[in-house]
Amino acid sequence: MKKVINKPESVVSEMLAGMVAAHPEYFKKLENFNVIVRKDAPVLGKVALVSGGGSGHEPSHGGFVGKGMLDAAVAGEVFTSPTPDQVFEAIKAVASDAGVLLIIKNYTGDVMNFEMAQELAQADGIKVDSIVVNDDVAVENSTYTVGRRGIAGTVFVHKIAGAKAEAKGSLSEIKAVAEKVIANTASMGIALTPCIVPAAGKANFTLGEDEMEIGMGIHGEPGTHRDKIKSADEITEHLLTKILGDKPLQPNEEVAVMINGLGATPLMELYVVNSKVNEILQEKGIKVYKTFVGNYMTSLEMAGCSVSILKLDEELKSLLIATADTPAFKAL
Amino acid sequence: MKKVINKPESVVSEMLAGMVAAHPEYFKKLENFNVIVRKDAPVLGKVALVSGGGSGHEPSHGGFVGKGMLDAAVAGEVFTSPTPDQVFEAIKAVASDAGVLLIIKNYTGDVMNFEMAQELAQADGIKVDSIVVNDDVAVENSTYTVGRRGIAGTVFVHKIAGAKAEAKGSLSEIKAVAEKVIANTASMGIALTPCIVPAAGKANFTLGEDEMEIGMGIHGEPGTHRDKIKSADEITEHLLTKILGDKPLQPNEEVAVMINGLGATPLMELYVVNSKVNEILQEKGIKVYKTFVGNYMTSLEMAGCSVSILKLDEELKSLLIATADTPAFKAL
Amino acid sequence: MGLTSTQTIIVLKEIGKTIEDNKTLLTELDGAIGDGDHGINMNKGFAAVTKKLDNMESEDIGDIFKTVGMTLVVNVGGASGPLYGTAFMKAAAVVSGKQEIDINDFIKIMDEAIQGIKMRGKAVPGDKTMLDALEPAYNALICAVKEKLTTVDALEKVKEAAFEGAKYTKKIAAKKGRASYLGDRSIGHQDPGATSSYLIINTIYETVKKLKD
Amino acid sequence: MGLTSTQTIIVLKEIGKTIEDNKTLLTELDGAIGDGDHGINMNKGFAAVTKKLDNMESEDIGDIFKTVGMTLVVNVGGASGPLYGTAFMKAAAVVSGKQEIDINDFIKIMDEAIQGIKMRGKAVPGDKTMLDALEPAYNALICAVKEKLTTVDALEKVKEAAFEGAKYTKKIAAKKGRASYLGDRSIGHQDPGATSSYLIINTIYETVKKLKD
Ligand SMILES: Nc1ncnc2c1ncn2[C@@H]1O[C@H](COP(=O)(O)OP(=O)(O)O)[C@@H](O)[C@H]1O
Ligand SMILES: Nc1ncnc2c1ncn2[C@@H]1O[C@H](COP(=O)(O)OP(=O)(O)O)[C@@H](O)[C@H]1O
Ligand SMILES: [Mg+2]
Ligand SMILES: [Mg+2]
Ligand SMILES: [Mg+2]
Ligand SMILES: [Mg+2]
Repeated sequence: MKKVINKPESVVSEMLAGMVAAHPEYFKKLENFNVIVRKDAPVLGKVALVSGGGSGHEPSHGGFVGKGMLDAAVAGEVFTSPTPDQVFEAIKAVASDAGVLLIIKNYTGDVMNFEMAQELAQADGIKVDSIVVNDDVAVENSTYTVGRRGIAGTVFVHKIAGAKAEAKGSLSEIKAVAEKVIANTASMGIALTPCIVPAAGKANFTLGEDEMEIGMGIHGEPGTHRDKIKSADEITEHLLTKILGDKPLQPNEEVAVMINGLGATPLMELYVVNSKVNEILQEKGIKVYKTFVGNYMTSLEMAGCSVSILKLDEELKSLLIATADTPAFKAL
Repeated sequence: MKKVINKPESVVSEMLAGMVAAHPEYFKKLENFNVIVRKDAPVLGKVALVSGGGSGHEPSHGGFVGKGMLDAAVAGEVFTSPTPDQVFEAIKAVASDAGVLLIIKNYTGDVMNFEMAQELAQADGIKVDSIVVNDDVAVENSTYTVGRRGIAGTVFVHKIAGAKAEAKGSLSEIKAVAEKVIANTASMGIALTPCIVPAAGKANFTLGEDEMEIGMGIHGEPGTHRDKIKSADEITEHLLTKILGDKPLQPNEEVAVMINGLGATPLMELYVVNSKVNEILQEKGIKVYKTFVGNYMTSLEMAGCSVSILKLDEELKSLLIATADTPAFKAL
Repeated sequence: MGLTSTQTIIVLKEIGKTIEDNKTLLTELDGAIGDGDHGINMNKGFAAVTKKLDNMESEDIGDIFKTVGMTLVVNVGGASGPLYGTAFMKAAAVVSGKQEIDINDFIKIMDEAIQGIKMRGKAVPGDKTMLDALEPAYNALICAVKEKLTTVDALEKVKEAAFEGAKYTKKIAAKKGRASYLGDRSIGHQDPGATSSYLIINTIYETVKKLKD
Repeated sequence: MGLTSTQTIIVLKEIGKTIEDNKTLLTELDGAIGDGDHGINMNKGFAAVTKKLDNMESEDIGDIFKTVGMTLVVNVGGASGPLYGTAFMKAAAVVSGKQEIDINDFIKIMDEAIQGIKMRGKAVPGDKTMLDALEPAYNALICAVKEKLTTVDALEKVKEAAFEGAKYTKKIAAKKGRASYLGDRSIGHQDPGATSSYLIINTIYETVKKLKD
């Protein structure tokens, strides 16, 4: 395991210390809790957005705390969802009269821990609602299973719900638009290498020089299946076929595209992928309204990427490009 | 070599295609040249900034083309500086009545190719000046050698010179403030893994599981020396000792800090480094005015990071935080 | 059965030791079909529990269980934290005020624990979760008590059923938890949570056995 | 010596072949103390040169050299592009209009080429660059001509000197180019540019030798 760290036990707290030291103009850390809170929280009259999950997905989620996105981000241990007490503290720190919306990625752990926190907050008389993001089309959706994971598409939810909240939308309005984003978003990823959880000290799986994992999550787990490494064009075609198969698009419909790096894949390769994504969408007459390329939802130092497509309407378009000012996502 | 690419020969052009496809609101590509040009170039009355170098440093340099930073970025082959004709085309595309400033990183190849382009442009009657960035304190400065490399600190030059140009500063004023940034910037980096140039197909050097290279450049070359992997705190102390040894700082002086990732090192680790940088500077009574943490000047998929410190005065402070809108660097 | 608060604490601390000894095993099982942290999570939780249990001898078993549950919830995170935590907190209710518990209390405890896990996780047996160890163990307990076996013999049947249940998870595909993302790729691997549930039950058997002779 | 435009083109195309055959060698040398692309860069350049040279037989040698220089500058990039490019462009000046060149022209050519490289790169012999192969080669050429050796014998001395010069770069630390960043770590490695310079000169020798018998 080659990492620039001190001790695995302290990596999350040291990371958070480094984050607040770097971005005091955006947020502060709650003492004794691994919670990043918007500097000016609670913002009166504004619905507060709280997200989070295990650490190791940076800049998710702390990097998105700021004007126009999240009010608080809760950081669990690496790849382990935070505990209810931590989430509860985050809720209390940002809750305004307008209420709180929890943005949860669909993982059993995240859902259960955030749910327990929601119960605690409600028992405390705080107005809290929650939504669960499940954009990963690599996983079959079924009522008998826990269903799909939330991956990079979650950032679209943060951005758009955040803009709606900044515009003083009501809790139900924000939840509604967030649900719309979730319904309109599909993502899928691949990986070329595994990653190493510091506390574990070794990778979860090994890949041959010529192998890749398809249908990757963001927790260092194996994908849905394994294949020989393909060219960027073939990989991109495969991902888009699955994505568009799940969320079909008509000519002239407008979309937002996110090419997300899992951590160790250089921008150069992400842009190569985007060039193919763009070509395919153009062939289908689908209009790309906005594209995001970079490391938004990572999996430590995993090499790989995911593609997310969000189908847009006028409301989503205006919220997507609305002003946002956070360390990891800015829109002027 | 595990990369999401098609053919090594086409990776640069496909990357550039993906960049312009992703960010048409910011820039366009010059036909038949690997040059990214600000969408509204040439901007009348504004000095144009042209930078570039070999590819593989993304988001440098194309990602910084836009309002408040660069007017054009020239992309050579991976780690190979672009040819004079390419740089000349960039100059012609952005040259306004106010003139053009070339921001060159101090590498023999970059300096010579940009110089030749400058000669061509001047012969063409275009007002062109140039500056050479050499912030890497890992390399001894000596009149008998080519001197120090330009690494991540170059981004400070882009930002501050860009702000001065956007404010309609004159060519000589912009050159002066850029020189000031160069004089006030010191950087140094380490690497935990080598990287692979696509056309070469294999790494330049190998590192043991317990080894790191110290004094890294950004071209996959070995560092100034090799050592056993140290803790993040020890690494950070070493880098800061060298940096502050070269550019001593007094208590109450203000600085900008950049923790730059070389490509494969996750933000988590960069923030751990920043927490130590901040601690050390605080002990010395040095005030951190602004901190940047992320992949600004990369070396393909190399794992490692660099620390850059820029000593600030009032002028530099205001230019550093002035509005900028580019894909990879935004300031609201 | 007859376990006093002090003896209950001994059992719980033994469970902590077992989890610590099997940290790597559980983590590796989770690595194959999950995110490779189950051993780390559980050990973190039970290490905290063991600390908390010092000088609780005077408390009643309900309070002890509540403390265990809360401590797990607050320290573990992930999926197993809320699940085991809820299990202990729900179980606490049925033994609140008691300074000593017998095999019939243990039936109520297991029943409540399983209810809690089902309520929280919305899983059913066959989903390849801890329930696949716990539910057969509970059924074995019911029969054993019907057959009037001694506490130790009854617990032996219980841990055997848990062991079989955990082993059975190898044969099935996960429908809940992270392993479910792997679909059929999860077949052939034993579920880490079912394994930790077996380890806990086995430790209860072993420790009670020791305490009884 | 007496090389016609056609023969000069033959020599230049042979250089292209040599560079291609040694692409990996040059890249590996550059990998050790540079960024591992010298072979790639040079091959890119001379492949383009070889294309350009088709149907230039009718042109004079000055134009041929100018074309070679421009083609290298525009296709290679890096440090070696401007350096070799400038070398050929400067050399072009001293043979402009000539349809045939002799050994005395070759002296002027090498002199101008070296001046050009020094002007562009501001390096001196001993900096561990291509100059460490070229300058001794030039000196050997001067003596050989003084000693009135035949063209082929003179060129043999020239390539031997270039070979020794390239080998010598192993002993010294780089002061110019990327290798200089390594300081003393560059000692023990042969300079890629000095090596490509030797290969070029050796190919001139070999090819002229063939052409002469
Ligand atoms: N919905 C559920 N109901 C019951 N048990 C579950 C459920 N989801 C997961 N589990 C159990 O949790 C175990 C994984 O726990 P752990 O690895 O600690 O959490 P995480 O999956 O969040 O990393 C699985 O092996 C499984 O037995
Ligand atoms: N200032 C200089 N003067 C002469 N030759 C130089 C100079 N700098 C570098 N070189 C030569 O260039 C060679 C490296 O060329 P190349 O690898 O193609 O370019 P780059 O270093 O930009 O990747 C070195 O081996 C050296 O011989
Ligand atoms: Mg986990
Ligand atoms: Mg190069
Ligand atoms: Mg797990
Ligand atoms: Mg090189």
